[in-house]
Amino acid sequence: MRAAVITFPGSNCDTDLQWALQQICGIPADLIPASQDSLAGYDAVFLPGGFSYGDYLRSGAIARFSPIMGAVKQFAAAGGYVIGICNGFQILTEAGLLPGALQWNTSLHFICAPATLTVVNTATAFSNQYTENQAITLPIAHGEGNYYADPVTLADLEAHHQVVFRYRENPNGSLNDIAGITNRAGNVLGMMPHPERRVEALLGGTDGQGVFNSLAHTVKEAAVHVAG
Amino acid sequence: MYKAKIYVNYKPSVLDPKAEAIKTALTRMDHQNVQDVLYGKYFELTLDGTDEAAVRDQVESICDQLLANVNMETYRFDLEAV
Amino acid sequence: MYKAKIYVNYKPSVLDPKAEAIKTALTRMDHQNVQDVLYGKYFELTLDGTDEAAVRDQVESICDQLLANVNMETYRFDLEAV
Amino acid sequence: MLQVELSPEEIRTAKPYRQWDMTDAEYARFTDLIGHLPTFTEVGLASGMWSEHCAYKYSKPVLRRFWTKNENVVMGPGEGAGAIRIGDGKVVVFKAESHNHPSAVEPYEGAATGVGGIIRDIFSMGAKPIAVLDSLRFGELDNPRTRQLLDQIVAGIAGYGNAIGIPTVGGETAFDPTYARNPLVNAMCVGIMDEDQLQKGRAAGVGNAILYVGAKTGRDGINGASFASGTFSDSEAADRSAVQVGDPFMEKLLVDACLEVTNDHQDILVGMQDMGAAGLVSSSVEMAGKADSGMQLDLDLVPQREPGMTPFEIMLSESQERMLLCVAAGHEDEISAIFARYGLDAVVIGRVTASHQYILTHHGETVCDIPVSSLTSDAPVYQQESRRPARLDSPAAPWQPAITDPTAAWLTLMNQPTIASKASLYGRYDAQVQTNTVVLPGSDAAVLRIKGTQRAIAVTTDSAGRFVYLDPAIGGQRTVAEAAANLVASGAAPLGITDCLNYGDPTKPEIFYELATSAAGITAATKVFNTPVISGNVSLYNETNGTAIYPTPMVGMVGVIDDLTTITTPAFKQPDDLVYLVGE
Ligand SMILES: Nc1ncnc2c1ncn2[C@@H]1O[C@H](COP(=O)(O)OP(=O)(O)O)[C@@H](O)[C@H]1O
Repeated sequence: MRAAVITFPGSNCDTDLQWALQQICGIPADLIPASQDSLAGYDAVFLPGGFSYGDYLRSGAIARFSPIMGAVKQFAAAGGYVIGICNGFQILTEAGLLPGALQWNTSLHFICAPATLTVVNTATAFSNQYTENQAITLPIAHGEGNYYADPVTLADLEAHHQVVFRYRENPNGSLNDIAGITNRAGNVLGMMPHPERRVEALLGGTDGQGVFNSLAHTVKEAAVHVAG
Repeated sequence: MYKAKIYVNYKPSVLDPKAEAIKTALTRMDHQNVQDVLYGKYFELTLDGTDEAAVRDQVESICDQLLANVNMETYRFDLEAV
Repeated sequence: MYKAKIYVNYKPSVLDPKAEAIKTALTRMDHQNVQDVLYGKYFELTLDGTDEAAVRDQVESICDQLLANVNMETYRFDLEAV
Repeated sequence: MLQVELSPEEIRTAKPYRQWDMTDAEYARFTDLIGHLPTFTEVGLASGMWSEHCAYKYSKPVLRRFWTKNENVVMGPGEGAGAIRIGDGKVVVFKAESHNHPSAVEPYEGAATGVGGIIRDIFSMGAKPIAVLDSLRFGELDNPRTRQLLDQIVAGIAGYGNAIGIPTVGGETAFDPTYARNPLVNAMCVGIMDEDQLQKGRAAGVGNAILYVGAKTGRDGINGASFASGTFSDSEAADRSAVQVGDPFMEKLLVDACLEVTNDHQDILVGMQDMGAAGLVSSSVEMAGKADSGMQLDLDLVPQREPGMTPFEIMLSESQERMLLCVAAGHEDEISAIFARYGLDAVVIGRVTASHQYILTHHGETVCDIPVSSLTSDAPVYQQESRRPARLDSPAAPWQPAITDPTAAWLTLMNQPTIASKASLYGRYDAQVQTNTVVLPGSDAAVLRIKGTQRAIAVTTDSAGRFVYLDPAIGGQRTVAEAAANLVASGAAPLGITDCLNYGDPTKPEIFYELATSAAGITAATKVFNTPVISGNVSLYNETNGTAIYPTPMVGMVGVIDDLTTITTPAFKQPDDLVYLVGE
């Protein structure tokens, strides 16, 4: 598996993601500037956390117009795996690759804290290495992580088991305690917590590895099927 | 040349934590007679152009694509020649 | 009952990185004819009251103390009976 | 701000420099140094460069006595930041800075731009910023204005640090009525780099280009340096002309681009400095001064946000997120191209010259032609009178607490904002971005691993204003000792310190005594702990209506842990472990 990590101007978790993928999980990962417009040769694309273009209008609102986003859309449409973490999640909703929107935390404060999540769906490309209803702890670090979708969209998400992670104690006001969702097809994941910050025991734990290892596992299985 | 005055607000069904916070603060500051607070964004764009209909379409698409997130916000604007 | 429509903007001499970012984005999105972007806040307050002058004073003080940061922002408002 | 520029003759009689805190004697000294009656621009530049903020004219005699060198110090005070070896060929680069006055006037932007400024000091050395710490002092929280200050100052630090992607890993917060009108906002930034990449802020080599990079210059914060060197009074509470707005997005691009230049283009980069207090004039003239060069700048080339700015305004503007580079002649385009990739403007605004003159032209006219040294090394330094405050000779009898109900007493203590957990504040800082933070805020010191090595550094900020007020010498020692204890408790060996000296008006003999005596205490302690002072900053005139804050030196200390497995944390680990009380 080979991963692309997109660097938008203002991204600040891009190198953290690359480190977690490459140094810790053994997944080769390249940093791709948002000015580029091709993603040929990659098995998965990561949109990292940070403040793309300063997040000055709304988080992710300007980033979605970067040249690379055309490629990301094509990549997703062709069934490629796309993961948006924190600001990456916000960009994916702004770009229409995931439903809903991320609003200001109800406290109106940026929150940096560990959050305990329940893995509510392990039948996804991003969570198959976790066990059903496993409690995992991942850090959150965001001001706008309060997930909102209109009632119809929300019901639809639930009906199709698109919620992957839920907060055990809702930190930010997210509807249905949502911390991470996929698209209907299941190849695009958005999550506010930072798995890349929780892959080393030295930094407090390894619960985040499951996201990366699940994906590596999925890609490997797919390759075996193709080869077989 | 045209000036567009654009208002972007949360949809009424969306709870706006910032507006709530302002209302709470006003109540604490003894402005109990404030019944309702709406907190939106206001933009003024100055656009080159001579064809009002074309500029209107352009502003519409700028609002729709960039200035508002139509999942949770609505917008309206006035356009005037300047 | 009155409705106050309040506009809060940066003073002209204060750098507004947000407006700059929006302008740059518009240029990249092929809206080169956008000459100028102003990005402000817009509030609507609904206030109980019968004495227009008193409500006007109240809105003035709400703007000055809470809604605008007079170090860097200016505000204006319209008041109408509703 | 004066709109009409007076002629040199008119300046001599109307004395407009007085409103910029320049005295008649200083004006006369400056006139002598430059050999002619100064123009409006020239005297304006002198007022900025000769302010305490830039020239340290009152504090220099004190700072000179700091202990600044040992075998590990690679760069001591005088550059953007100091640097000290940690092993593996790496140095840690750090400095602290105060933004007290701007934060009192406009708390969010004041604190945010304080963080932005100290970060620029670090990457201007070529170091990658890896951590920010703060040190905050407020009045008691029963005052709504204080609550608002606290909320907005914390929001400003968070707003800047979080966005730029440098973790805010530690700090300290305390409350005391003495700071009610003069909150203290000190920020420290720590960076890491290879020793052989260290960069200096100098403009050498005749013909080399002076490159301006980053945000455009506006009328924000004009002559903020002399503003920062003034006191507050009730009548001036609305002094609001010096507000600057921070743009962390721009700064993030600047960090990345400048580090690319320093890492990959050492050969053609001659020097680099950020534009801080007294903006363009201080950065450019200091770069010339350090290299003993002359410089000529064409102000029409300076990117400007507003039309009609005067030379005075252009040179003394404190617009944020700007850097000045000296680049080898002929390589200007190479460097500009790098910045262009980050979406940043880089413009040649002048050249290094053979003379020792500092020459500015504007609209084809020479508006300043004075020796570089008149603004730098020849700035005045005053030996202040020092007088021991009477209170020190008649201390109150020691207070003996009578505790009848220990539970209630304990709860009362824990209820004190100064003692209580600060999690509600530091929880708003992203403390983990860059994934190096091994020990998070809430401990004695923060610990950050250095990727690619087995080492970590530990960092802390400490101050103890009340102690210093009660006994300046011991208070100074204690401040250093507390920082050292915090590091040792984390498993680190202390390496060195930076400081922010927050005091009242130094022209008052009692205040100067506090400053000099507590600094001597710091010096004594730094020798004991082998932690030289490698950088620092002074904030004087922290007074309201003639009353000064407690003398509050803040110490930021950095230590090294050679082996990641020996990091220690404060929490008790297991039942039945023994608890020792060590010391006297
Ligand atoms: N303003 C702050 N910013 C970041 N961290 C802070 C801040 N205030 C306190 N902390 C964290 O909480 C710990 C305890 O804070 P405090 O009680 O103020 O200081 P100390 O116990 O060091 O005297 C600090 O060591 C630091 O990790």
